[in-house]
Amino acid sequence: MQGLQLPRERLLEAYRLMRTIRVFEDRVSAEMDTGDIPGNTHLYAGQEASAVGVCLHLTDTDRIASTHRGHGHCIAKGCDVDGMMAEIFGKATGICRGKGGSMHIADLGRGMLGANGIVGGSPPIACGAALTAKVNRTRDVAVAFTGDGGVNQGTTAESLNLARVWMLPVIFAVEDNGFGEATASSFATAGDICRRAEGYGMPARKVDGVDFFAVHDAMGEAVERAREGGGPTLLHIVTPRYYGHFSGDADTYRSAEEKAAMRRDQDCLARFRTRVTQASLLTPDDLDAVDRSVSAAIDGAVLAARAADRPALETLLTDVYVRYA
Amino acid sequence: MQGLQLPRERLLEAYRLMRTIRVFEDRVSAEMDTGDIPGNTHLYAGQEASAVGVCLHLTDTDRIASTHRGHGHCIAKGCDVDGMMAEIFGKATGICRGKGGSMHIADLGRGMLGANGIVGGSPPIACGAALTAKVNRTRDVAVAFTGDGGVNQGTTAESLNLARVWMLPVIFAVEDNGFGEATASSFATAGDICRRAEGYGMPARKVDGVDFFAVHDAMGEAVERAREGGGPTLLHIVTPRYYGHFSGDADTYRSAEEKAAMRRDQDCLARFRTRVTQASLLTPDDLDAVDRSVSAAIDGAVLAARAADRPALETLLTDVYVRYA
Amino acid sequence: MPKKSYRQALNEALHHEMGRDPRVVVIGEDITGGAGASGEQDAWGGAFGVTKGLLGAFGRERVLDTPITESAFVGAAAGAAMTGLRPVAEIMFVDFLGVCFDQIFNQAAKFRYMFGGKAITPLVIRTTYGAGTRSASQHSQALYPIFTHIPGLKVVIPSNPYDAKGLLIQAIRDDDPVIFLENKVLYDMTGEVPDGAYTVPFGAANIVRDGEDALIIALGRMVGFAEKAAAELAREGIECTVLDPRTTSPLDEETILEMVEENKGRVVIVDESSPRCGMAADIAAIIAEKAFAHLKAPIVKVTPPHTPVPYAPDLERAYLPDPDKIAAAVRQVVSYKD
Amino acid sequence: MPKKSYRQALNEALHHEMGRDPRVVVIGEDITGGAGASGEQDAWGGAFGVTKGLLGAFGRERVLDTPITESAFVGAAAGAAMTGLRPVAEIMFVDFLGVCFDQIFNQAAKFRYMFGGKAITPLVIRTTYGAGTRSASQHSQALYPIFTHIPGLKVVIPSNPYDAKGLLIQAIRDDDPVIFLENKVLYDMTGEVPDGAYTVPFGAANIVRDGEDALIIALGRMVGFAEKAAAELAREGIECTVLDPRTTSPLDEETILEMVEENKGRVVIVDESSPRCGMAADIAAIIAEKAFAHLKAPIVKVTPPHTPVPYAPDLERAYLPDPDKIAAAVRQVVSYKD
Ligand SMILES: Cc1ncc(C[n+]2csc(CCOP(=O)(O)OP(=O)(O)O)c2C)c(N)n1
Ligand SMILES: Cc1ncc(C[n+]2csc(CCOP(=O)(O)OP(=O)(O)O)c2C)c(N)n1
Ligand SMILES: [Mg+2]
Ligand SMILES: [Mg+2]
Repeated sequence: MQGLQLPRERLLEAYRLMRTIRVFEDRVSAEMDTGDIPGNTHLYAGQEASAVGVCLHLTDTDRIASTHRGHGHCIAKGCDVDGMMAEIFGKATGICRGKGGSMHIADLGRGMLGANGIVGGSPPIACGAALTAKVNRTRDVAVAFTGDGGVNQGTTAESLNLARVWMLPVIFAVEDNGFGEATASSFATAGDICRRAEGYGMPARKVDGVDFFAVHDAMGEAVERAREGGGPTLLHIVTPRYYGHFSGDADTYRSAEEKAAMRRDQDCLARFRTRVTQASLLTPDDLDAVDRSVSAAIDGAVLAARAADRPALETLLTDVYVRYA
Repeated sequence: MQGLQLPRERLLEAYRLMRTIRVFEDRVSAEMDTGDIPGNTHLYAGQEASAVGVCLHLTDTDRIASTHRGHGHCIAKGCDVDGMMAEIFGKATGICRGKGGSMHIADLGRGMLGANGIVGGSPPIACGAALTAKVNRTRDVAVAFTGDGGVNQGTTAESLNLARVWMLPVIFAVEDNGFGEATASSFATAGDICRRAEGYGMPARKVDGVDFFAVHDAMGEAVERAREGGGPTLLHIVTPRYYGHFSGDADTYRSAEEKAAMRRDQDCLARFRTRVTQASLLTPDDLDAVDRSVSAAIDGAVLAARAADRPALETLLTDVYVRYA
Repeated sequence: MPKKSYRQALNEALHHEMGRDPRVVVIGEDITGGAGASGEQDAWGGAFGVTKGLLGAFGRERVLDTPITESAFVGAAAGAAMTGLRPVAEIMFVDFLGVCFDQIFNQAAKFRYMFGGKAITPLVIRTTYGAGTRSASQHSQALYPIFTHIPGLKVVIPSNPYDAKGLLIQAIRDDDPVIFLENKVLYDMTGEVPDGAYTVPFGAANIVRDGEDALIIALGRMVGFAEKAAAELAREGIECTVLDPRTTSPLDEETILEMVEENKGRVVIVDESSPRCGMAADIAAIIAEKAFAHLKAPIVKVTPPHTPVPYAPDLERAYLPDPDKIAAAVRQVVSYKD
Repeated sequence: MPKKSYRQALNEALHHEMGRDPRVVVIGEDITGGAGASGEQDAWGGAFGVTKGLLGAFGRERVLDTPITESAFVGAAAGAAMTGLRPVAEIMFVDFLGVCFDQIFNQAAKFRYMFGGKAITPLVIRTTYGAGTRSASQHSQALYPIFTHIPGLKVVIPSNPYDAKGLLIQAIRDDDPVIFLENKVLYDMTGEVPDGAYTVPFGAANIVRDGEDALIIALGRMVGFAEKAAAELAREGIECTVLDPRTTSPLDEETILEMVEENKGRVVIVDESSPRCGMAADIAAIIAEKAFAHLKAPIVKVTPPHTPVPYAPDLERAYLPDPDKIAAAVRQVVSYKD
């Protein structure tokens, strides 16, 4: 595992990001229950090692295009957590000024091209970002996140082909959390995702998404290939999904045992902790300190979001065009 | 080759259909040059063994969904040649009363669900026909014809997945004539078409589309699997395309040598003749007799089409709805 | 008559028709919910619970969960319709039409015409539309003007539980492709709904309220808003007719034009779709051409602005028409003098 | 000024802008033609020859042939636009919007709004529209009302070579997503076109002919038909203004409303899109609302019927508006008395 050779600062950063996602999502879930979040959310808890394992390889000029379950990708890509929380609360201080909400968080300066309410919406967009990198010869890469459900969408298949035809520096990160809404991927996703990618002529790897280091290693290889002009790669990242599909989903289609076992056996944070402490790379104290600072940061984000102003009514009409005429 | 064991009548029928397609297309090409055909056409010449090898396994209650290059599929599926010619001439006696033209020939009674002007339009429709067969437990099958270009379209990929998930009795006949318009499939179609299908969990076979018997055998296996509830199959059928993409295409993107070699070495009619006469299954006289009767039939079709009435102007407004209200 | 929700009314329509005709099948994402999973089957009964219970009654052969591939399953529904089934496909949000529009407008809508009248395509596409649930730009659109624009499609927008059931049964029995748009906010609306099967015809507008000072034409959720506005205006002595076309294609031009005349040529059209090439413009243009002589004031359209749907609650409220905006528009047309 | 075809005018615009700005790339199916093949490269230069020669001038890095996957490459163009390029993507026929509409209307059109104003999406989608080439139902539609309906898109329909070049340059320099619709029948139309670069602004209608008895508003190929009708009517003593809006979003309402007044409130709108929720209805509704007091006759719309486009030449001719139908409509509005 090359990831284990990461410098201490990077390990701490990885942990901090994963922990931030977990706490952010648990907190959004709790705030949803208060009724004060106006819209709906799809929580990323359980999948943290995927977003962070992937994004830790990226700079601000590398781009990612995300999904409806985008909070984790945003945080891993460096979006401002205060701005995200305010956005989810629909406030003027939100990262999209309250116009987008949970499903449309974006921060172009960070290379985060947007969560996306359309399943399969992101892969073509990521191809476009990769094309920009290629035309401008920047060595930047792009990542298309999609799910085990979204991988079936025609746009994803088209993008695999286009990426290979144009030899784009793009990585398809297929996060397989076992479900598209209430439907199991064992029902809806025929065949084998890696073999599909191979059918489109690109290398593919199946990765244990509970293991940050496994994701990080696989992504490292893919990113290097992309930066060197070697074209696209698909990563099939297998993860749990801790919550129901959306906040409010009773999640009765999974048995209680299955859900308990998932939370017990598939916790990427616990796994990370065990690995780095057993290898004496970080101490429990190091990690506890991160936990504390993350909790404080999320508390602060919620307080700020609650206190923030609502968007001015005039903003309804702005931002439709840069200039209309 | 099991096809070689076909009864004499079936062999003659196969040859008659292939010859009909060839003569029909050569004649349409010539008639296009007169300027009397109002619209455009995409000619199937060169690909006859594919349509006939596939469709000879089918009855009228088996369905096919076709492409913009549909004349061959129509003839192989038993559509009336007079009606087809009249349709291409835009006449009231046309198989679609002059409303559809070359790109929309259909004959539901023959299980021909329509040529299709949209690349990738047909695979979902064929899945639907297969669903009807499955729900009604009829043992009928459906065939989706598509090209090496259309196989990249998202609808095709989605259909492969859906067909496997629902275990539909559908065969994807991908006719790879080396080109999507002026673009070579070596450029536009990444990876390997059979491996794509395998990635979606279905068996696939690459077939020499110049060899009627190879197509017929592969299709036989696929149809049997489908009728027995074994689900979908993909056939990757490699063929030449004798004409340009559309009638009028100067076809300069292929070298003269390539085109000459293609017509010389990849003629499914010549190949068939050699095979059946060498095996003493049919005599040259048998085949010549077919040639003569086919030519007469196509002459008759053109004469009738030219003489036929144009559609009455009132028909502009009919057939939009069964009943509007 | 028993009171039932719009959701339940739709559910009953599906139960009735599936029971009556074995060719009716239901197709969509999570319309049962739980396929392949370890827990409850039929856990969702559709994202909005409309298809709940169909699995138990009719089994997985006729209640078909799908992968997330709208083109494939909507196209398959079209192909199945052309070959003998009568599918009811569900697109979870009308906003998703963009990933499957070809199969709707170039395939299903045109089979009959292109094939010279030989095909019938008894296909129903149920979908949801509308703002008001803070679902933001990609899950709140109306978009039915796009379907109305397409020859070969019928377009239905029920505004209440009674119509929802009757129009859905009508849609399923219809031999043409029908786009059936359910407003998400109306699912919990209750109203009187008979237990048995009945149909509400297409192209027959509903006079929801009778007046003679002004005509308010409204669709879907806007009908309720128009009624509220009319009640408010009645207190001011302005009596409005509220007319619900119920289907936009076919459109009941006859009743609309008659009502224009009966309401002194003063018309407000309320619609939730975007204003440009939208439903309000379409109806206004028809009136302006065919009832020109009766018009006594400019037709005022109450629609959202030409913007995507915003997320923040205040903005979303400002985006949508509401009873106050409607009442203001009516006052404007009523007081117009030339 | 040199005479050039509409096709050549467009080609020059692309040459100019690619030469001027390295961020401009061109993307589409067979826009060179011959990729991967043994013969001539740039054999097609697009299905209609508009992009011919770009390959030689700018190379395969900026002139990008694609597989037949409109969603992928239109979406890629949108993603590239958001990240620094200025792509011009070609959808061969607007009829194919159904396989890639999501990337246009839910993605490109909404980035800026959903993301709170942070994105710019300088994307041009060139496409062809229109009947008249016996291409039947799936290759002859107009469909621009669908784009006009969508907030966030700009919609451009050049009616002549001069405008074609100037509007395309404007579109490429514009920071918003632009749908640019070329009428297939007009490619061979010739007219005066300067050699250098120039822009024609959006939202500025063109007064093609001046009159005062009636206003004919027409778009794209219909402008020429309207001119023919106007010439014919002039011989009868009826002087028409012919107005070409040039862009439907933004729409030059101001000039339209002014011209209604100047033409005695008698208006005919000619459009090739389907009538329901179409362009003629949209413009008629705007006039009926905002120029009500000036209207002296019902606005008559000359459009195709509510049917798909038929194949047979006679039927297709009957389907389309033409100068005779326009002239008849003008006579009707001019003679209208209330
Ligand atoms: C085109 C489209 N179809 C359907 C939906 C509704 N929907 C939202 S999320 C989702 C499930 C996606 O599954 P997957 O890709 O596995 O992602 P996950 O939710 O598991 O993260 C569905 C069907 C949508 N948003 N867009
Ligand atoms: C959605 C769509 N995109 C593009 C086209 C234009 N077009 C017509 S045929 C064709 C090539 C199709 O190639 P292939 O599938 O290999 O079939 P072939 O023509 O070789 O038989 C293209 C691009 C179309 N009709 N539909
Ligand atoms: Mg999933
Ligand atoms: Mg081909």
